[in-house]
Amino acid sequence: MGVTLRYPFVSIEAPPEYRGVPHIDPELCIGCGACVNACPPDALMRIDDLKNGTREIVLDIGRCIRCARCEEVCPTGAVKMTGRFEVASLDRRDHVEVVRLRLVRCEACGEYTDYTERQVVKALQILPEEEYDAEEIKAYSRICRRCRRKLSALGAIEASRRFAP
Amino acid sequence: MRSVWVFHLDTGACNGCEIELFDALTPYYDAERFGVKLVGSPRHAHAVLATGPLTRQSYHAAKEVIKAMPPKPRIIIAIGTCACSGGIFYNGYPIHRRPEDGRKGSEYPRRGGIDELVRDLRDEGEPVGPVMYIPGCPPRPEEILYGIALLLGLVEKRVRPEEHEAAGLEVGRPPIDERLRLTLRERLRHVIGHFDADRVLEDFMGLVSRAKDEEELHRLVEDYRSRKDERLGACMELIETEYLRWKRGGGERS
Amino acid sequence: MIEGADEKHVREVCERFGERIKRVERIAQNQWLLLVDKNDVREVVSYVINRKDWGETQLSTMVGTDERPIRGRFSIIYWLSLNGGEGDVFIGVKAYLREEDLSYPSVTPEHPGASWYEREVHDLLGIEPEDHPDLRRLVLPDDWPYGVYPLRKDFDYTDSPRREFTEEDKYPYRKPPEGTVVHPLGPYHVALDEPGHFRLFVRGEEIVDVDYRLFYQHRGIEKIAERRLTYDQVNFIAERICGICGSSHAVAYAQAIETAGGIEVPERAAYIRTVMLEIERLHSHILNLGLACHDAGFDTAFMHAFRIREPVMWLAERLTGNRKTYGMVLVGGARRDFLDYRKGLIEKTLKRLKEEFREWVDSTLSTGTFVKRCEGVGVLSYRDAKRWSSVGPWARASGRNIDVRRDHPYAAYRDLDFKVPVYREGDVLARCMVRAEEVFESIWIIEQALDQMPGGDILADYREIPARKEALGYVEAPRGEDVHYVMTGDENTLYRWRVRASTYNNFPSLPDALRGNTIADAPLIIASMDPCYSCTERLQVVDVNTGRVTVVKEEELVRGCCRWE
Amino acid sequence: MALWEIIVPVSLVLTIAPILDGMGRKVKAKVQMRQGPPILQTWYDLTSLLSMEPILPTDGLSFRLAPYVALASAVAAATVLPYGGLSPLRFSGDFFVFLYVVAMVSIAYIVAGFSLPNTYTNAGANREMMMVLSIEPVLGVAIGILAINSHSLCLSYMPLHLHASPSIFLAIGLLAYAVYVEGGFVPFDAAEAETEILEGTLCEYSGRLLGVFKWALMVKRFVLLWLLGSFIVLPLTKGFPGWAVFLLQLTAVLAIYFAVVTVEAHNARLRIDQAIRMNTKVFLASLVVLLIASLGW
Amino acid sequence: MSLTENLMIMVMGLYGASVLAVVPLRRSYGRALRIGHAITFLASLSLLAFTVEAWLRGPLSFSWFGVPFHVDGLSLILCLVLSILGMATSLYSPSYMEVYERLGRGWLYVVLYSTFMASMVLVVTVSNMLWFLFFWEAMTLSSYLLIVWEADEESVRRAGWRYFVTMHLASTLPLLLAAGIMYSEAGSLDFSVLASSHLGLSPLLYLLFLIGFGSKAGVFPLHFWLPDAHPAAPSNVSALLSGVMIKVAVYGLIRSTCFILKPSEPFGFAVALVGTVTLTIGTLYALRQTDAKRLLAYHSVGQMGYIWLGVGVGIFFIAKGGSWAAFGVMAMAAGLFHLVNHALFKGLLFLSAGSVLYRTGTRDLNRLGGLGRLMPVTALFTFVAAMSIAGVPPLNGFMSKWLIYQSTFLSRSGWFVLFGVFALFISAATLASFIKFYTAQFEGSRGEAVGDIREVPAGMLAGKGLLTSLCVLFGVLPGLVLPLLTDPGSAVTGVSVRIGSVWSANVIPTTGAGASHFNPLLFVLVLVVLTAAALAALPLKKSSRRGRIWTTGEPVPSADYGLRAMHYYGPFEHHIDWLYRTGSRVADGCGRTVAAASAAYIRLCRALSDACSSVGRAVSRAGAGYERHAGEEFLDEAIVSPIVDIIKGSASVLEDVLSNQRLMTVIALAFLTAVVVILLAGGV
Repeated sequence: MGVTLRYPFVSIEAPPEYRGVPHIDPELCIGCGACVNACPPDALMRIDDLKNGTREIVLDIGRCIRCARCEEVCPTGAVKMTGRFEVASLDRRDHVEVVRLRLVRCEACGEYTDYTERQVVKALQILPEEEYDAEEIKAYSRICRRCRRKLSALGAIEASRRFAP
Repeated sequence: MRSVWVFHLDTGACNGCEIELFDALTPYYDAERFGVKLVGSPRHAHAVLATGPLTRQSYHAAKEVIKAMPPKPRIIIAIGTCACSGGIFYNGYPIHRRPEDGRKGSEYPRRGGIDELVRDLRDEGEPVGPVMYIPGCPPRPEEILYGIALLLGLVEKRVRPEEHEAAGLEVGRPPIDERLRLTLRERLRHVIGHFDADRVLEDFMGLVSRAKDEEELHRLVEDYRSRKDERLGACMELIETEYLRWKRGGGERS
Repeated sequence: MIEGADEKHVREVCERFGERIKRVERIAQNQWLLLVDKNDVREVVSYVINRKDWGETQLSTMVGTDERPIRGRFSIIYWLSLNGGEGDVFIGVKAYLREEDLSYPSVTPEHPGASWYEREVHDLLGIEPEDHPDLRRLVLPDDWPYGVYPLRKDFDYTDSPRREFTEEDKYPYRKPPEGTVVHPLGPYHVALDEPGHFRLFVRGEEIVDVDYRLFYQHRGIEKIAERRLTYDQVNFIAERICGICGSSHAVAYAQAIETAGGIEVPERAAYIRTVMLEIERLHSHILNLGLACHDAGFDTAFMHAFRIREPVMWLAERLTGNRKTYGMVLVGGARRDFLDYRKGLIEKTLKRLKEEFREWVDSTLSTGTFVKRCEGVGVLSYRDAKRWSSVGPWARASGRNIDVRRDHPYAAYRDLDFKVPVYREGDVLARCMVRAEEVFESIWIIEQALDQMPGGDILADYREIPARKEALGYVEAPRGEDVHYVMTGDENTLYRWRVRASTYNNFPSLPDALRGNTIADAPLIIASMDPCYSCTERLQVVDVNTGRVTVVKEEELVRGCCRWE
Repeated sequence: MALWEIIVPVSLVLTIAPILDGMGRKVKAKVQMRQGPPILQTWYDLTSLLSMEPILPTDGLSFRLAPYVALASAVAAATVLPYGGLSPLRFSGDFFVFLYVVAMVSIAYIVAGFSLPNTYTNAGANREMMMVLSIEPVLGVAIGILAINSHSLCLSYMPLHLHASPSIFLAIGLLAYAVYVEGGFVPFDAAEAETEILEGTLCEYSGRLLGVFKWALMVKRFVLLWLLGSFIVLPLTKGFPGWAVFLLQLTAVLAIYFAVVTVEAHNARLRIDQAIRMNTKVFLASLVVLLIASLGW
Repeated sequence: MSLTENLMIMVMGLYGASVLAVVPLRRSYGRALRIGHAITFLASLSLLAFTVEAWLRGPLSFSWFGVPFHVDGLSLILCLVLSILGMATSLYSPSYMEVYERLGRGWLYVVLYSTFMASMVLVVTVSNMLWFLFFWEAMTLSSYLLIVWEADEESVRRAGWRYFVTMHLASTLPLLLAAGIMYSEAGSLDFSVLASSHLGLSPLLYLLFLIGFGSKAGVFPLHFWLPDAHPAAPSNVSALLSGVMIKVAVYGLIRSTCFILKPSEPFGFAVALVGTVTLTIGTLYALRQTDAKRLLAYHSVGQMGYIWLGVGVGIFFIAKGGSWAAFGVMAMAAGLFHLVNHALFKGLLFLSAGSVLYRTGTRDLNRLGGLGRLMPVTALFTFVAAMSIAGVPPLNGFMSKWLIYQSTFLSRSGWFVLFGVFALFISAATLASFIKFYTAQFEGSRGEAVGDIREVPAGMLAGKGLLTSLCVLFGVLPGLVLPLLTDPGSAVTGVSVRIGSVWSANVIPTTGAGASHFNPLLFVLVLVVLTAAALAALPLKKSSRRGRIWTTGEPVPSADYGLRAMHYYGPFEHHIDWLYRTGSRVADGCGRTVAAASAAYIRLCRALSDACSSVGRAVSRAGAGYERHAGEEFLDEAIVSPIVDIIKGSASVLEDVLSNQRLMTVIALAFLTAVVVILLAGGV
């Protein structure tokens, strides 16, 4: 009476509770990098290319310890632990998953900002519209930090001029 | 190849992979089916099963091991995330890294683990065979079996590099308000843990989209509570209350 | 009487030493910190540990800290505990050392169990215990340069300095005694699952003496954690101190923080932790029993042990999402709840396990050849067990009646009923018996815990953890007492984390058990200690000074997007 | 004596020994409730090893030659055994030649083990020698009783001329015990204990040399079992046609091996001193059997 | 005079010539040895010629100067052994004796060597009991002097003294008594007369012979002198002592109890029993030794046991007669075959131990190791010898053991089977011991006593090579010597045994019908072909990669890694510790007995010397400058001082030569004994 499983000659499924290999859903990922911050072994990376205006969220499942912290912190549910575990390979490149997102280009200076287009969309979704002026925020969201600071400074000067005759 | 005699090379692992390795040899998984045999001396081995992030103290001994193996085939099977890339320990001060690999870079695939030793050996002119990477922390015994079967050509490779261009701006919109969803999610994490919280929340959103009005939603929730687990039911009740409170509080004013 | 000495034992110590105890501080319900001059450390520590009428006194841990950024000095604390029904008391004896003069009288001559601790602070911090009989390198790799102390705050963690060495000056092993030769065991010996080098000095088959070099698995996580890991991430690295008893470490760490920060853990979470700890004990004990059989050449029992154990692994996988590193613990509670069907799974698995394991024990113990190999082999006397401060089944098989779960109850153990098996023979067989009985006790504990499990949250909501708070967290891991010491830092981050795994206290006593046996017994004796080198060689000490933001919560995200300058 | 009469049994033992080992592994796996390797696994292992280039720890000639000598000796031992009606190299007194040639496998093992400055190989060699030392008297008594009973020391003659008597059954029991110990089966595998001394002498062998050595040890086990099987089968099959006797011998060897493996699977390895003590006890008991035999029972 | 007789004269003449040739070479150590041994080599060669010639011609008797000689098969076996060992040691010694150059006296060594060899030849050929005893004593004396060659070592002197006293008390004395008894019954001491006078089977005579020859042969419990004495001597002498001298005792045993007396069943049994006990105890003691030569000496005891076992079984069945007579003949031949073989391989082993000693200066196995690379030829020769004594086919040791097993296992007697079982067991113990002997010296890492050394000189190799090749030859072609070996048995019983061809060795007449003869050559061919086939089919490339010794990862200095000789077989030795304890108790008892006896002996001698002191003192006045060394070997001096003085006085030429006091005393003792014997003879 043997108890040996037939695997791998038959395929088997991991139990539904299993924390398998994580996977980033490119449709849902907004590139916020929450998972990157949470990842203990630095299996997730956020690499910004400010020249070409892209952000790469890189997941190396060969470094992943499958703690599911990324899943726990992902605001959009883009990172999910799958039931997959058959990821052995002779080539480490097979273990890399890259999601490339577009960065917002500053409308003021034309440089790329450090957040993605999708982050802006998501932020606007969450924003309690009744408390803010949506249009103003939308406008501001497409301006980089430096320009924003500049704008604020300019605004302050403007205001001081107005109030200090 | 129908016979793989393996020598276990622990380069500083936490023991998790070792135990799963043992598991892979025991009745339920029985790697001996593929001719895998754990041997006591590297002289006998076709392959080493390397685990661990390659600490500096074990580096020298590990080198001795691989040099003691017959020159061919000298297969390296890297088991576990640590052996594949250094794992969570990858840049600690007692971890061996080749000087040029640095300790902070953002290269990918991520470097570290047994690979550092293999490259050192190859530089010394020692023949070293292919390296099979089996990630996991620790990998399940099935994962180990799969890796070995892959090495023996019994199964297909199931993984490939994935690269996605996330060009679209559609980020999806749940049936309930996104802000509410995030708040509920955080609350539920404290009640029932994130794993079940996500599922309960999903179930609830399903009910919301099915329900035409509040009464029907309440009925559906009651129905859910009667069918499901007590804890899940309690959560569902909590969500419903919060949802209704939020809704009545005018959350959906727009 | 010094203020704060509001407990019988602490009072007695204070009365005995009077003025020489400079300050007493009760840092937690059961933890007192006595500040003394560095020259009094040896006397106070040996007084407590050698008090015959205080039963199973124990050197639980010892911490050295580079407190220069805070107080401009180094500090050492010897943590002593009372066990075996004497009271739930931990006494810390603390002293400060100036950077100019880092020497102090070693405790080792009075209590050999302090040997490793002192070698370790010598290695990592450059603290000099005087009159220590053996100050060879313990922790750092052989190719680590002398005079570089990685745990000092001014050591940059990206450094990994080397020195060139030849085989001769690799490590100063002892010379074989007259008429003996070296039988090296490890680092890569099939009976050792993990690297560790034993130099058995043998006369043919007989072991005359033993020298060892361990810490092949020193991964130096303290610096990683200091720079790279955030406060909550430490839970996950704590779990990876050891693949077998990781959960114990995670719980001990979390409890230490909770004690320091005054965080109330929800009751349900305490029960969940308890159940997971016991499940971990189940798999660990069965695993060890199996490996002992394997080392004695009894493969069938080994296979069956693993077969019986496998459902426990499956159970863990279904409860937590992983077979080994459960990832169930966060500071303040647990990460997954026990739903009804999960409880059902536990009950079903345990029922089967109980039957099968009883059968296994019966058939294994009725195998004459196996019993022959275990009986009277590797005897560790009570005296040796005590003088090395041994813990866990290794100590209990030698007659030490200690168990943290009973002596210093934590999690839900206060509410649960269980026996602590103690044997006096001190041989391999006794250790097997202790483990076998503990398996049944664990099953019984889980059954009770499932019955009594209360409702409520599983994760506490907490805010700030005050800075500069010290506390101990302790767990009875499968191999014995795990003690974690924490000192909180500014802004909700750790300043110092000292992990003391159970094997750390057991290991130094191993030579005593090995001497006089044969090389055939050596693997079996080593296995019967159930050593966990990775635990021992763990992360030494983890300091978390600079943490990044833990979880990017939605508010923060909103802030990130919406808060203009 | 034609050449084929030697070549056939030689190739027979060379082929069957690894298969037998494979079967043993399968049986053991079944006892351990697992599927186990294919029956030909040992053959796969062997071919794989034989095709591998070794790595040598020494240039010493004794280390290099030992496996070949071991294999040749084991196979040579096979040539004096009876196979059905065929016994290729039969002559009077060949029992002792058999014994010594089988011992040569051990000698090769021991000399190779001592040829290196390595406590593992040395311990293996040391234990093997002590095992041989302690079992030899038992073997001697068994042979002595068989010789008293059959008035011969010729392997192919003795089984056919045994007279049933209590002592002869006991003698075959002793022979079985001796074969078991000599074969190095658990609990008497101290010399090749993997978890203790890394397979002893074999610890330093690799690739082809290891393959040859392992093969030799398997052949040695096989010829020992064949010897025992012959002493059980041949007396019962007097007058049977040669091929039938041969098949019965084969069956007997298989049956014995399965029994051996089952016993193996249910035991832990004895320490060498325990094994010596056990063998001595059996020897003392065997003296009683010898007494019975010399009284003519 | 026949050719045979001429050859015998030539042998004796050459031995005499060697003495004469070296006496003038007193100042030149090396030349004395070379010339002397060149002549002794020729003597040995002539002895071989004599052996062959005499064997072809059949038994013959002759007499010289009134000393009767009889040469038959039994004598020739010993002559054969003597000639072979003589040749080997003659080749070996000139180089080897360089070790002792500091002691000087090369010429004296040659004189003693020649005397020793010649006396042995004479012992085995003479056919008168009195002359037998005379030569016997000459053999003892010359061997004693050779043993104490390194007399400046306290241990050597002690061992030599022990040997000498034991021989006189336990060997010469019983034999003298036996001679006396026989003379009183038969009125003559001529062997032929004694044999035909049908002496009664007096148990006392058998007992005296058993003790007399047993103590010389070193059988238990009279073996205690041997492990001390053999290692004490120079290795080439050890080779002769172990290789031949103790065999002469076997010759004496067979000669006296089978030819002079009648073979007797109880006596045969006793011999076999003593043999079994001896082989067991001797070898188990040897197992524990870590001194190369001491180990070999204990094995001499053990292997002597084998010979006695074979001879004893032979005597038993020869006495039993009838259909068992042929069986007895073969059993005795088995014992004698082992005698020949033991001479070959034990001689070789002592020469090998000597070679190692020659190069490394030590015989402590714990301090040796790794010599195989440095002294490959010696290693090979030692390996052959070791395997041979361990009885590994196809070497000669196997053949004789094989015969001994057959003669015990096929005896249908529980006792003899038990003896055989012990022989089988001890064969394994011998193997164990010699694996230690070989591997501890030649394998593994270099021992602490091993420096940069090279192979020994060609002469030494030639001597060993001769023995090695014979070890192989007699193993593969036992038929070469078997006819000679069955001769003594046949002569006693009158039953001739068919040996078959020279190729085969079926010598035990068994009921196992249908089995063909054992053809060792064929079997060896099978083995060789199989090995060659394995090597050819699975060749080992010379270019195989080299790796370091596997130390499980952490480097260990190779000097500390690997067992030393003292670690071998620890658990087994521990297991049979009771035996060692009992054995040492017995040996202690014997030692005490000897001590007591020697005290008595000394008193006797002192009385004797007192009696002739007046004469002695008178003469001694003539000899000037004799210095007493009080406190050292006082007894010798007490006994012999008169005679010493005589020599001193009468032969002043020798005075400056024989400057060593102890040597003087010893030579004096020789005279004393000779005088006693001659007096007795005169009385007769």
